[in-house]
Amino acid sequence: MKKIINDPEALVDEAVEGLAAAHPDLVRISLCPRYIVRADAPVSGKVALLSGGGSGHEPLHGGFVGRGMLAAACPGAVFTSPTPDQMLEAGKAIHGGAGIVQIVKNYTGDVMNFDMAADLLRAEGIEVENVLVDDDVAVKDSLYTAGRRGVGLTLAVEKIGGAAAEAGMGLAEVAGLCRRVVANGRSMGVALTACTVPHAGKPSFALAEDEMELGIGIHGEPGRERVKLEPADRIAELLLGPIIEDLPFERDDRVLLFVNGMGGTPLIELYALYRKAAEIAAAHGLEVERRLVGSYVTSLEMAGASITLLRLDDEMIRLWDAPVVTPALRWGA
Amino acid sequence: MKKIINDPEALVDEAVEGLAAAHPDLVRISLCPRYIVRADAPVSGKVALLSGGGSGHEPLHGGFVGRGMLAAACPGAVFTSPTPDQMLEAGKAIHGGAGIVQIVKNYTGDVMNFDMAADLLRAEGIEVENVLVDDDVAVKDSLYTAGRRGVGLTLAVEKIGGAAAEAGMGLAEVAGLCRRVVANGRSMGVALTACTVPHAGKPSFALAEDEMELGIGIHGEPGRERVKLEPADRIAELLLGPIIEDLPFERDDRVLLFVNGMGGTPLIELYALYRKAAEIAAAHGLEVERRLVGSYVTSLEMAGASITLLRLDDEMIRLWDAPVVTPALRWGA
Amino acid sequence: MREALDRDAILAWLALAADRLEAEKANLSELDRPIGDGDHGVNMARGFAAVRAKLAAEQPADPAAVLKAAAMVLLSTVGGASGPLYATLLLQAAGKATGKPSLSTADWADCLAAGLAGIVQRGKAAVGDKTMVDALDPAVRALDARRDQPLAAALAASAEAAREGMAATVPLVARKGRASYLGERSAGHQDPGATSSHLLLQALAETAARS
Amino acid sequence: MREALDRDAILAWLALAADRLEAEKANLSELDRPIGDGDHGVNMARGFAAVRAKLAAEQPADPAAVLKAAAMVLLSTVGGASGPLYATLLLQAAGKATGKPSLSTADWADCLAAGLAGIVQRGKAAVGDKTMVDALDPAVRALDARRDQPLAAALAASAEAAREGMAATVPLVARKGRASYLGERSAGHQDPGATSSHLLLQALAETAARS
Ligand SMILES: Nc1ncnc2c1ncn2[C@@H]1O[C@H](COP(=O)(O)OP(=O)(O)O)[C@@H](O)[C@H]1O
Ligand SMILES: Nc1ncnc2c1ncn2[C@@H]1O[C@H](COP(=O)(O)OP(=O)(O)O)[C@@H](O)[C@H]1O
Ligand SMILES: [Mg+2]
Ligand SMILES: [Mg+2]
Ligand SMILES: [Mg+2]
Ligand SMILES: [Mg+2]
Repeated sequence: MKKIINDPEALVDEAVEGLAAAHPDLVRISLCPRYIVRADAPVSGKVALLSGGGSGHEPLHGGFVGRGMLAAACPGAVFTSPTPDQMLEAGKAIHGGAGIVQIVKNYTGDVMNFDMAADLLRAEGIEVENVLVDDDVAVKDSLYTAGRRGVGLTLAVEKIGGAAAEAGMGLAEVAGLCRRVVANGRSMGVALTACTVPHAGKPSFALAEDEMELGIGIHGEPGRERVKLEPADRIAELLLGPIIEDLPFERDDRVLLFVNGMGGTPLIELYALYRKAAEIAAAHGLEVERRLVGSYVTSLEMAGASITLLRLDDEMIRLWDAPVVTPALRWGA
Repeated sequence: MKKIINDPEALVDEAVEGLAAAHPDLVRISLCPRYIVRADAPVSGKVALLSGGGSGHEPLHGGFVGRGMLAAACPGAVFTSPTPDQMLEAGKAIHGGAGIVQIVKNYTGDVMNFDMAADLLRAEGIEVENVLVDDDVAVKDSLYTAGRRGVGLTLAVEKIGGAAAEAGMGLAEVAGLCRRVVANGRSMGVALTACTVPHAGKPSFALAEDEMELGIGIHGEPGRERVKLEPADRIAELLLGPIIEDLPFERDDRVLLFVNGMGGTPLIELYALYRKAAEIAAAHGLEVERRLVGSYVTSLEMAGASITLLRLDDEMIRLWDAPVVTPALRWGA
Repeated sequence: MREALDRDAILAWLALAADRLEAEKANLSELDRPIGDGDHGVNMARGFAAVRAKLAAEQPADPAAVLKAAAMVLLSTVGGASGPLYATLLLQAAGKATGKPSLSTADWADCLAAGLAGIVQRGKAAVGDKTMVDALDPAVRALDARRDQPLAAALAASAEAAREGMAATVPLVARKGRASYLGERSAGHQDPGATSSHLLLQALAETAARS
Repeated sequence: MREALDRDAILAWLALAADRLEAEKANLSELDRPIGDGDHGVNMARGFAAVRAKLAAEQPADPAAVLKAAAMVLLSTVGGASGPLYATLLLQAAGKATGKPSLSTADWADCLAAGLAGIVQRGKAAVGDKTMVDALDPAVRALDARRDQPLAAALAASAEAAREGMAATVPLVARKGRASYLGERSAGHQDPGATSSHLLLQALAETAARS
């Protein structure tokens, strides 16, 4: 896979510098340790949302830093969780006196590093709540796995949790709300091509021209099963079916339907996929109250898509609609 | 190239239906003839911007329909200009009594079809101004070519022209302003991979692992020259150099710097590219007043990027900053 | 062997052209890939399939009506550069055919000449620019030189002239259309539009040759 | 042949480990590709290169100080799952080493045991879950059984035990870490972390064997 890149080791720092250069009004950055904070941080008296994870999922998380969403994001190396020192410094930079909620995607590495970071922040006298996002139904949540992975739903947790923090809700309330979003959301993804980690130089797995990988994560990990490439409408069924069953979503549930691109799939295909996904949701009696289509939680240049369904309540809808001003997600202001 | 797709012939209609389903608050559509109009069209007393072109460049143009930008977009088949009957019906649907400005990317097919559309609309008693966008410096503008192609700058013409129309400016003023944007903007692109037209089924050209195509258009046409793949920083120089020379841009010019992805290149690479582009602009004494980074004027799943530079004046800046509420571009409201 | 082109002959021609374009779809698009955007065959096949459907639905009265109806369908279904151009060709031809129940060799020579003039006026291409004009222009001249000959022979000659003009586009450097963006690199490829023009005139010649 | 691990021996070990990880970088990442995310080698090489640089800059006083300094560097440079885990290993080992100018076989057996305990506490992995624990656990037991033997021989035995544990991960189905997402499909691949654990203990054995 060819990339627009200098030294692979420098890619993440260069992208973070580019983000700062492109959005001076929205974000500030530090390179050692590496973090991105909203330009007006710390916002005193308000809870601050901190997230992060391996790089390669852009715009997640750095593109979601700004008013109404994340106060800080800590980008690790590509597909590698950030380290505790990053969260410690970012946390100090954004703490406004009302505590910090760490949004953590459920991967062993992320969990361990954010746990250690929470210990370090508490040692600084900062109250910290960790929220684990584990929405990927492709992974069975059992004693025999590291648990479900955190994927597309992360965006909704950060948007709704960020709006709650902006609205002045307390630490426990914001964390509780984020956990409610996690409890009501499910996702599943498919890959048509693998992606290539820059420093690795070759694809993380190989797919034949007529194959697709069902139930992939967002780190180029292989998925749940390899199947024949199917038409878009069938792919929508293969993704939404398990999602709806898992929660389960039921008739008259009001939902957010989020069709997400993995990075290499163009918008024209995502909208065609959304069309069928909305049709299926309607056929199940779900009321699609809010929608999002685009490449927001990606896996480098991987071709593929994921679908996220979130059961909404009035409070979530109000907070989803609240103003957000970030590099990648913006409305209401 | 593998795609999330049903019948290639149905892709464009399905994507347009998906767009409508995903943004019912912003747009309305028609399928025969095929067009997308802002939900509140016609806006009486205001000039209406109409654009369109081959599909496969999403979010251009359909994603830019809405308040403060396009009143209508007419999507043709993939990489094939729309037909006059589409513009005729879309034009009738958006005409608010103050005339229509057609934004036309300079390709023989688009020019001919929009010219015929203008004749048909005038026959309906509607005043029409056509604005040709031809910003691609990769093509020499001479008697021996069809003239420079319209590429990335189109977004700026539609944003600034749309804001002018929203502000109530007259037909001649809006068209004049659009032409001023065209006169002050230049672009150039590079491809790392070719793209595959769905119904064609195979890539439009072949690039070796160590090659890139410099000066490509947005229809999978081959570019100006095939060169060795270069690092991101060098690519920024290869694109910006000819752009700056061509206008030419001069010290203290205030500019919009737009780094655009071709569809298959992830955001992390685009931001790394932006970083160097901004550095080069500064080194030339240009004042980067406004910025945009993302995949907005694409070529299906092609990996690559383009850079657009627009010399701004106070009026353009005010109109660029004006509220825009469309599926793909949104701020200020 | 037909003596003149009546309504049914024009209908038969357009139907045969639709078949041939469907059969040649991939090849025409293939020609358009290296020097264009790879869609010419698809555009033409889509358009003529629509023409066939339209003409099957409503049976126009005379040659002019058939040509005009076909032109309007092409205009709204082909798109690209070739759509307006071929629509213009048929529209101008229809103009010349107006009022005539059937077209003699000389009549058709005038129709085709008018069609070519329309294309040149809209597209501003000259012979040698590596466009459909390079196939149409010699065809028009061949036909004009045979105004008084039997239809089938004259049309065969004009199709042959188009074939030569088509082949002659290979070495040319394009000055119009997408291919012109390639400059020198456009040489060495046969122009797709010239190829479809020959296909259309070849189909007409064959139609006339049939009894 | 060293009798005990003094400060210089620990420094020499970590330096050798950095070399070996740099040399094995591609292979370790390659192991991580089919059942993980293909970055283990890069993560480890990056971390230990930083450890080497750090220890070259400031020369800590004793084994405990060296181990602690290395742990903090790994914590902030490796990331992923292996970063906190190896950091914990060295941190716990440092705790046991505190106050000792040099470590006997028995001392090191206690250090490594404490380190493993820390990893298990943080990662909740049991033997057989296809993780680094499968290499470290047998190494700890081999060492404990040789508390009174000469250092070099004991470390060689523990490295060998780690090698066997590493090899034994191949048929296992992963229950922890990314590989667990694959379920049955994780069988048939050697665990990258178990492999890097063996590499580290092998480097220590070689360090001790050198005079
Ligand atoms: N200005 C022009 N005059 C005459 N013919 C032209 C002109 N521009 C393009 N063509 C013809 O159109 C053909 C391309 O048609 P097509 O591929 O369907 O449209 P597009 O180039 O818009 O994709 C070219 O091969 C050429 O013969
Ligand atoms: N819960 C755990 N306990 C012990 N070791 C683990 C655990 N999870 C993962 N590991 C080890 O970490 C290794 C992967 O490390 P690495 O690839 O650097 O991190 P990541 O999986 O975050 O990319 C695995 O091969 C395994 O040996
Ligand atoms: Mg990793
Ligand atoms: Mg075309
Ligand atoms: Mg074409
Ligand atoms: Mg890994």
